[in-house]
Amino acid sequence: MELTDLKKIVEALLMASPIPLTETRFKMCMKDEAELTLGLEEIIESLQADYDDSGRAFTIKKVAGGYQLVTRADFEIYVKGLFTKTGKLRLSQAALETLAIVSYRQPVTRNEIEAIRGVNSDSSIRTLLDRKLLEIRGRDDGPGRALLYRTSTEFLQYFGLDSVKDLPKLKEVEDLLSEDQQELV
Amino acid sequence: MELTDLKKIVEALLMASPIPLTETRFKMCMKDEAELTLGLEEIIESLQADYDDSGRAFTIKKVAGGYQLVTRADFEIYVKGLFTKTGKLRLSQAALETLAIVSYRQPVTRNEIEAIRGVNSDSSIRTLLDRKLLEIRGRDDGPGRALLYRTSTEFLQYFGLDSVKDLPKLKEVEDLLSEDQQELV
Amino acid sequence: MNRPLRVDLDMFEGPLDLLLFLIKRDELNIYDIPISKITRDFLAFVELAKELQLHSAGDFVLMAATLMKIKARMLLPIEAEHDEEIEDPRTELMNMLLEYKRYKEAAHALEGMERQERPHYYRLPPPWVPGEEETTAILEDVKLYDIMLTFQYLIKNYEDPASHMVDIEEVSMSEQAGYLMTLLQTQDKIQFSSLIHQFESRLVLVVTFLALLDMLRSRQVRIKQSQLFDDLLISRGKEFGTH
Repeated sequence: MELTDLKKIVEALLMASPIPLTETRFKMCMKDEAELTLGLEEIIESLQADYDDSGRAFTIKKVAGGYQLVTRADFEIYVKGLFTKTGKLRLSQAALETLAIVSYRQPVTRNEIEAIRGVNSDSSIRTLLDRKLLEIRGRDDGPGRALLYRTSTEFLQYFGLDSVKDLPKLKEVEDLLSEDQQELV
Repeated sequence: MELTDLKKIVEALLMASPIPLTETRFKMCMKDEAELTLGLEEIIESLQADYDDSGRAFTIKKVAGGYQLVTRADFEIYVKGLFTKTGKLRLSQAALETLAIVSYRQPVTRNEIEAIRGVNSDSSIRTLLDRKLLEIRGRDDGPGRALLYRTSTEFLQYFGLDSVKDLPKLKEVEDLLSEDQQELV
Repeated sequence: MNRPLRVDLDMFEGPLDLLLFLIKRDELNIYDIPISKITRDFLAFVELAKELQLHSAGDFVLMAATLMKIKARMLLPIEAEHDEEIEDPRTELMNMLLEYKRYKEAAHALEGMERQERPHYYRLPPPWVPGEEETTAILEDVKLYDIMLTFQYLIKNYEDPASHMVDIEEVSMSEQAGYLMTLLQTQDKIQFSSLIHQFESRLVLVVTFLALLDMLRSRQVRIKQSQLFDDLLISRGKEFGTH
């Protein structure tokens, strides 16, 4: 199949898919393997170039292991009017701390989260479950058989990450120490 | 504002809106009335013409008093692949309720499910059996010898659980929920 | 030397956060924390917090106890065997602080990413309507949490058949929200206790309270409470009258 036709199919799929379009899913939609003359990445690149050239109000984002259409940043002031007066709800500091701990240590129990934060974290865990940024993933093997938490696909989308491996590296304790010493000087 | 700019804004709004974009909603997003030199219908018409000319895989549909971006019918054979078979489709509320009851009450008969839900649950049981989320496990000892349902191994694997004993307990749910009132302070 | 603790209490996420603040403010060495000074400052804060009924007051009190324990251990004469290594009583606290600091910085990085993603909105396609032969379903969108909540909701209604026999009163959250809005148009402040006496049934009161919570969430109202179990003081919020 020609690139032009493949691009149209991918465009239709991106339009209709409520979740990021992965290579696997794309292949499943194509059915006839013989028609797949190009990989998804190449098709996406060419489509992206079209959108840039024709000045579309949206673009393609690589997120959560696939591709998804997003509106361009310039239109935020208009688009946010669709949702609430204030647009997207921002996460609280408590929720961000809890997410940080889960994202680097997952799967993790509530106790581990609270041991690090030094404070009860029930309500931030609940907020994050409600917003689908966290999910419950089985139970700990330990004696308490505590519930385990991990981050979700929605987490990756929310922070614009392709995978958790793309999170910035957690600072080593030694780095923090040396920074502190420098601040003292 | 120029038609070109208005078209881009409308395109961004159509992209991001979870429901059809109405004239009212559009005006709310625009804020500055003075910028509204054209009505939504005119802008949509021009945008539609652009999509037709450039051979886009999507088009604008007038529904429920508003406008929505939808994929063109020619691409339905591909788009279907996103949702069918191993594709994704939201579990209906009925199916979710049935699944929840079987999870916590298994093994359970159809009568018990229907007593809790208060409605006929035949079709959601069938859907869940088809999708291999439920299994039939023998018959009840009672007079009717009714079929007993339980969740499948696939169901447990999906959520990373070793056994149904590892499902979150109701007590654990309530612990999370009970934090609510304190948020007030 | 003792600077007054004039800080906004909402700034702190917990006792560790407060300790990090004190360390930074007074340019203390995290590797050699002056435990007497920091305990004193910390306790001064907890005194303040007690009056203000912090949500996590218990965690602060617990930390105060830990600090006092460390302080006591540092005052004890050290009698150790020759080959026994003496651990500084502050080591565990230091490790906790450093570990917390790592994640606090990671949270800060996440916040930056959140800010960067804010202006982008994902495509939200209209729901797919399946044809007849396609009534299949899978779990990709369902979380275990949804299953828990669904069951909890169902079973609550089921195990309380008495609730079906109660006369259904004609009262809705939007009605009660409307009522509160009307009151707030003429009054700057309403005491929640004054509402309690107006409603003849608990159901109406509960619905009003739910409506109030909803309005709080959408910032149409603000609620103040000087102490836990004290009366709630309702006033107009930032978004009052915009919905």
